[in-house]
Amino acid sequence: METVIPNELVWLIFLLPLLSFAVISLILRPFFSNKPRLSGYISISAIFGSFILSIWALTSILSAPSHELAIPDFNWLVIDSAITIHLGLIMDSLTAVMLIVVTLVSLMIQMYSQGYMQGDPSYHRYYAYMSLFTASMLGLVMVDNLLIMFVFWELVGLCSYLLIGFWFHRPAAANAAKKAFIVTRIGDFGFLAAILLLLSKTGTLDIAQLHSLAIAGTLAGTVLTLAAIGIFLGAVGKSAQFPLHVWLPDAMEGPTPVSALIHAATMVAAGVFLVARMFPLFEHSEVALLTVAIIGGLTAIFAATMGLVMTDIKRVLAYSTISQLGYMMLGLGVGGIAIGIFHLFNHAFFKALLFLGAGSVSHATGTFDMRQMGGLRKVMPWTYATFLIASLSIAGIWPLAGFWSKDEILLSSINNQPILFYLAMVTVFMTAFYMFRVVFLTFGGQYRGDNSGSHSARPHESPSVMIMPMVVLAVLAVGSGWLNVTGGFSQFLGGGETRGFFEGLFHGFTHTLPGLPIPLAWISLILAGLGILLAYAIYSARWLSAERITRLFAPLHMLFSRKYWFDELYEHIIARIVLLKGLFAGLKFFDSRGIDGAVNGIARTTVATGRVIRKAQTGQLQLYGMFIILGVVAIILAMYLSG
Amino acid sequence: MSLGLEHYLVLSAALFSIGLYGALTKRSAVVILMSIELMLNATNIALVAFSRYIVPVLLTGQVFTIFSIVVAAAEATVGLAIIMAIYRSRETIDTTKIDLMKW
Amino acid sequence: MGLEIAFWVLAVVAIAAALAVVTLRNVFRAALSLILCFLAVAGIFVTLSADFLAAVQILIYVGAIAVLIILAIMLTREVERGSLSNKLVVPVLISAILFFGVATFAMLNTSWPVVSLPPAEPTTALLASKLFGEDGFILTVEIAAILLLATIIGAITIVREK
Amino acid sequence: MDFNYLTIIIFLPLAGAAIIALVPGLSSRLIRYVAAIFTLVPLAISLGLFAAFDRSAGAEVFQFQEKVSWIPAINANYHLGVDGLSLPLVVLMALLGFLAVLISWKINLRVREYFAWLLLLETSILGVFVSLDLLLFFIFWEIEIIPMYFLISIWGAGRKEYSAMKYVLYTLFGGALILAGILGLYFTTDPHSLSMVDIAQTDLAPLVTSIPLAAIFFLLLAGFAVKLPIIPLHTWLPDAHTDAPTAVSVILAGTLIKMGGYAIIRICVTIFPQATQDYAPLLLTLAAVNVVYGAAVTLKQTDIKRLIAYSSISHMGFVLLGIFALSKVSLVGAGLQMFSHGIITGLLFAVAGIVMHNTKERNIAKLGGLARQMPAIAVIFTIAGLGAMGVPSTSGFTAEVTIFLGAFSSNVVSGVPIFTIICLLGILLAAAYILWLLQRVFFGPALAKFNHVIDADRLEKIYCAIFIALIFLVGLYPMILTDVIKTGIAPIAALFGG
Repeated sequence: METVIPNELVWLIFLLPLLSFAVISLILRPFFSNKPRLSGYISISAIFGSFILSIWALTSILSAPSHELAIPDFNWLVIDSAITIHLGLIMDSLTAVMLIVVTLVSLMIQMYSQGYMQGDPSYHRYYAYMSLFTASMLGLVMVDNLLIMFVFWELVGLCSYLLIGFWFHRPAAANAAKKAFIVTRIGDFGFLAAILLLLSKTGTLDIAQLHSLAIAGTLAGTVLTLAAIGIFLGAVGKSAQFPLHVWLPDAMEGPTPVSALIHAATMVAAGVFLVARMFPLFEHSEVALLTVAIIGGLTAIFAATMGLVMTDIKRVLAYSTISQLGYMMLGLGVGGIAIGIFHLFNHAFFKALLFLGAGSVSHATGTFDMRQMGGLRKVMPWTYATFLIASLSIAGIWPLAGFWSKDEILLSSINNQPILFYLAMVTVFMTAFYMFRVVFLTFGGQYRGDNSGSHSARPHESPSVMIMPMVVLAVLAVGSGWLNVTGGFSQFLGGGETRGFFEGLFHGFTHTLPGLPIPLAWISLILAGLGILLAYAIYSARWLSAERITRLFAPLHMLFSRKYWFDELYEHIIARIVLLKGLFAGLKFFDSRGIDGAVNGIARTTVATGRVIRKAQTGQLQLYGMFIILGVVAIILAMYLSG
Repeated sequence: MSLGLEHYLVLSAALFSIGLYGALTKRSAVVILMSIELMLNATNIALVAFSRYIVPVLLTGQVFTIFSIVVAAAEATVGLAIIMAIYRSRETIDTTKIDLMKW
Repeated sequence: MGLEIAFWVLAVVAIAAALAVVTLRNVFRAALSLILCFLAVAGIFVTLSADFLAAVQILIYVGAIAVLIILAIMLTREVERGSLSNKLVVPVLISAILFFGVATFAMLNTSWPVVSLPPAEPTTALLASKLFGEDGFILTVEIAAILLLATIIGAITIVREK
Repeated sequence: MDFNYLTIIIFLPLAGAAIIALVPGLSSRLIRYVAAIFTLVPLAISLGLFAAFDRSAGAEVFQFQEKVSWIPAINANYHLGVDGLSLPLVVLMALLGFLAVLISWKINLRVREYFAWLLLLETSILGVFVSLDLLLFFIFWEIEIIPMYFLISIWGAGRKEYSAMKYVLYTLFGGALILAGILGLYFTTDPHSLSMVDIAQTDLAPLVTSIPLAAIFFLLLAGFAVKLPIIPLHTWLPDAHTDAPTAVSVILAGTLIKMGGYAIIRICVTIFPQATQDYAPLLLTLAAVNVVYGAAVTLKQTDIKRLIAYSSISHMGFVLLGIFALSKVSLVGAGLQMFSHGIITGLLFAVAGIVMHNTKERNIAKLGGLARQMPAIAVIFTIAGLGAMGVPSTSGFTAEVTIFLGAFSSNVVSGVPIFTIICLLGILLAAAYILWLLQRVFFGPALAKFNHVIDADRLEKIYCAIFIALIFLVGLYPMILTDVIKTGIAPIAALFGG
C-alpha cells in the first residue's frame, strides 16, 4: 500500500490495546467473569490490529522522504508561556523498528499465553495488564515529548510491577514486584532529574528540538553530560544494567510469558531505546558515550559470569538477558544507533523464544529447576528444535541472527574500545557455554524428574497453541539477522554503507582487520564453538565431571552463585540496616520521643508545678493574713526605695 | 513638745500592730475578734486625729468614724454569731482545727 | 498643758490594755482589759475634742460589743481552754513589728497639711447637721440602717437552732 | 455578581446543621438524607461556579465578590470572593463534605450530633477559602476547632481524648500567632484596613511602625505552619488522623491541611513579597526536611492510618517547595498538588477506614493477604496508592511534576535546584512505603481469620468510584484545573517577576 498511513490511524496503534485494556477491566472482569477466554480474544485482536497498522506505518515511513512522518500534536499542560508540554508522535525509522518488535513479539506471546495461562482463575486480569503494558510500551516508543515519554516509562514500570506480582498470594512474587518497582524507580529518579535540568536550561522538552540544540552545540558542556548521564541512569534502571540489575532475576517470579514479553524483549529494551532515541545528546558528550560503553561492556561479562552457575532455567535466561542488554549498550556506546538497535531487534525474537521454550518445558515438567529435567529431547521435539535454534542464534553461530548483530558490535568495539572488545570476546565464549549448558541439562541425558509431582505422569509436548508462536519466533530468530546482510537495516536507521547480498554474507570472514591474525568472524565463531564443546564435554558426554570443576574453582563458583552478594548488600545492608534500622528508626525515635516528648513534657511540667504550688494553700486564714501584711510592707518599702 | 498629729498616728499604728499580732496568732476565735476590734479602734483614732488636725471645721473624719463604729458593731455581731454556730456544730472554735478549705 | 499629760497617760493605758488583751492567758481577763482599752480610746477622743464620739465609743464599744464578747466567751466555755497561740507567733510578731516600723516611718516622713485652727466645740450639733443635713450623709445613714437590720437578721438565722 | 452564591454555599451546610440539631424527632435515616442534601446542593453550586468562572486573560482576579460593611468601627466588612487559587479548594471541600456524609452512612452513635458537627465543620472550612477579610478569615479559621474537637473525642478510636485535646491546643497556639499577626497588620496599615485585597495592594514597607514587617510575616507563617504542618509543629497530625472517625480524617486530610497552604499563599506570600523572597531559602530547607523526614518516618509506621497521615506530611512538603520556589509554574503546581493530595489522601483514608471497619484490625503486622477476600477494596487501595506515589496518569504525578518543573527552573530564589533534587527523593521513598504497605496488607497468603470479612458494599464503591474518576481526570487532563489556578496565581507570580 503506497498510500501513507493517515494520522488518526497512527494514534490508533497505541490506542487499540488501551481500548482493549479498558474493555477487559471495566466490562469483562466485573460482568463476564465466567467466560475467561473472551479477554484473550479481545486482547489478541487488538494487538493484531496494532501489528497491521505498524506494518503499514513501516511501509509509509520507508516511502516517506526523510523516513519521517509529521503528526499534529495536542497540548497537554500549558501554563501560558511559562511551560508548554505537547503530546505528539514521532514516526521515524527508530519508531518503525520498535513498533514492529513490540507488536510482533507481544502478539506471539499473547497467543502463547492462551495455552500457558489455561485455567488460571484471574485470566481476565492477566490480559488486562498485558494489553495495558503493550499500549504503554507502544506509547513510549512513539511519543515526541520527553516528559510524556517519562509518563509512559513509569506506566511500563507499573505494568511490570503488576505482572511480576500477578500471583500476589505468593510472598516471593509480591516481594519481587516491590523490588522491581523500587529499583527501576531509582533509575527514574535520574531520568526525571535530567528532564528537569533540560527544561530549565533549554526551556523545551520536545525531543526534535533537543536534538537540534545538541547538534547545534547550544546545549553542551557539563549540562549536556549531566543530562545524558541522568537519562542513562534511567536506562540503567529499566534495562537492569550493572548497579541496578538486582531486580531482573527476581522478576522471574512472574508468569513465564510475562518474563518473555517484558523481561526479555520489550520493557528491558526500553532503556536501550531511550539511549538510542536521545542519541544526539550522547553523541556530543564523550563522557556520556564512554560511560554507556563501559557500563554496557562491564554488565555483559558480569551477568554472563552469574549465568554460568544458575540452576533455575529462567534465572539463567534472565542473566543472559542482562548480558545481552549490556552488549546492546556497548553497541550504542561504540557503534551508534544502528548497531545497538539491530542487536535489540534480533535479541527480542530469540530471547522471547528461549523464554517461551522454558515456559513450555516447565508447563510439561512442573518445575524450573534444571536438575530435575533432562531427556526431554525425545518427548518434546518441537520445543527442543526451537530452543536449539534460539540457543545457536544467541551463541552467535554463523547464518543465524545473533551472529550478525553481535559481530557488528565486536567489529565497532575493536577500534575505539580495545579493552571492552576483549571482555566482549570472553562473554561470547561464556554465552555459548551457559546456553548450551541449559540445552544439554534440559534436553540431553535421562529424565531426572520425580514423576510423583502434581503434573501428569510423563512430561508431554505442549499444545499447538503454544508451539505455533514458538515456531514463528524461531523463523524470525533465524531470518531477522539477514535484514542487515546487505547493510539495508542499518542504512534504514541512518548511516552505514550497503553491499551486495552474497558479498555481505561472507563479509566478516574475508575482511581481516589490523591487529588480528584472522578475520573477526572466524574468531567469534571459534570461541562460540569452544563454548558449546565445553558444555557438551561437561554435561552431555561427561568427559569432565562438573563437581570436580566446581571444587577446582570453588571461590569463583561461590562468588557467582551468591550473585556477588549484591542482593545482600542492597537489601540487608543498605535497605534494612543503614536505612530502616538506622536512619529512619532514629528519625522515628526523634519524632515520637523528641518532638512529641517535648510537647508532652511541657504538659507534665505544668501539672507538676501546679502540684507544688498547691501545697501553699493550708486552709489556715491567719497564714494568708500574714502574707497580706508582708505584702503591704513590701509595697510601702518598694515605693520609698524607688523614690 | 506640743501634741502633734504624729503622736496620735504613732499611737494608732502601735494599737493596730498589737491588734494585728493578736488576730494572726491566737487560736481562739473570740480573741481574734477582740483583736480585730482593737485594730478598728486604732483606725478610729487615726481618723479622728486627721479630722481634728487637718479639717477641724468639716469634721469629716468624725463622720467617718461614726460609720466605722456602726460597721464594727455589725461585724462583731455577725462574727460572734458565726462563732456560736461553729462552736455548736464542731464543739471547738480553735482556728487551727477549722481548716476545711485546703488542698 | 493638761491635754498632753492626759494624752500620754491615756496612750500608755491603751497600749498596756491592748498588750494585755493579746497576751493574757485567761480570756475573760483579756475581755476586761479590752474594755479598759476602749475606755482609754474614749479618753483619747476627748483629748481630740471629739466629745460626741467619746460618748458613742463608750456607749457602743463598751456597752454593746464588749458585753457581746463576754457573752460569747461564757457561751463557748472559752475560759477553761484559755487563749493559746498557733505556730505562727514568731513570724507574725516580726511582720507586725515590721509593719509598725514601716507605718510610723511612712507617717513621720509625709508632711501632713496641718491646719492650726482650733477644733470646733461642741461637735454634736455640727455632726448632726453633717449627718442629717441637706447635702450631708443622709443616704449613707439610711444604708447604715439597712446594714444593721441585715446584720441582726443574719446573726439570728446563723445562731438559730436547726 | 448580584446573587450572592458564595454566602449560600457557605451557610447551607450551617442551615443543615441547624435543622438536624434543632428539629426534634428526626429519625437517623432522615438525618442522613438531610445532611446529604445540604452538602449536595453546595457541591452543585460550586461546580456551577467552577464552570462559570471567567478564565480569560482579561478577567478580574477575584470573582463572585460580595462586600457588605460588617463592623464599620474597625473597618471590617463581610467581604467574600473567590479566585483561581481558592475556587478549586472550594469545590474540593464541597465534594469532600458530601462524600464525608456518604462515608459516615454507617455511623449509629449519636447520629444527630455527629452530622450537626460535620456540617458545621464544612461551613467553617468553606468560609476560610472564600473570605477576603482578615477578621472574617480568622473567625472561620477558629470555628473549625470546636466541631473537630467533638468529632474526634466522641466518635474517635484509640487515644481519642488525647488526640482531640492535642489538636485543639496546637490549633489554638497557631490561632494565637495568627491573631497577633493580623493585629500587627491592622495597626501597620494607616487607614487601618482588614481587607486582604487592599493590604496586598498597599506597599507596607514605608508604613512600618512598632512591629517590623518580618516579625508579622513570621508570626503569620508560624500560625499557618501549625496547620500545614511544617515539621517541628506537626505531631498533632498523626494523632488526630489515627484517632478521628473515617469521614473526619478524610476531611482533615482533604482540606483542613490545605487551609495552611492556601493561607500561606494568600496572606504571607502576597502581602509580604520582600520578606518571602528574603526568607525563601530557609523555608525551602524546611520543605525539603518536611518531604524527606515525613517519608522516612512513614516507613516506620505500623498503623495504617498513621502511615497515611505521615505520608500527607511528606506530600505537603511538596506544596511548600512549590510555594517558596516562587515561580509561576511551581505556584500553580502547589495549587494543583493541594487539590490532588486532597482527593488521593481522601480516598486512601476512606478505603483504610473501610478496611479497618471490616477487619476490626489497625495494625499492619496483623493484616495480610486481604486481596483474596476483599478484591474491590484491594483494587481501590492500589489505585489510591499509585496516586500517592505519583505514578503517571494520576493527579499525584501531574501535580508533583508541575511543582518540580516550576521549582527547578525558577530563577527567583537561588539554590532551588538542590532542594528540588532532595525533594525528588521524596517520590522514591513514597514508592517504598506505599508498595510495602500494599504488600503487607493485601498481598501474600490469605489469612484464615479474615475469611468472614465482607468486601465494600455498593455505597462505598460509589464514592470510591467518584474519587478514582477525579484522580484520573486530573491526571490525564490537568489543564482542566491549571487553567483556573493560573489566573489566580498570575498576579502573585508577577510580584516576583514570574
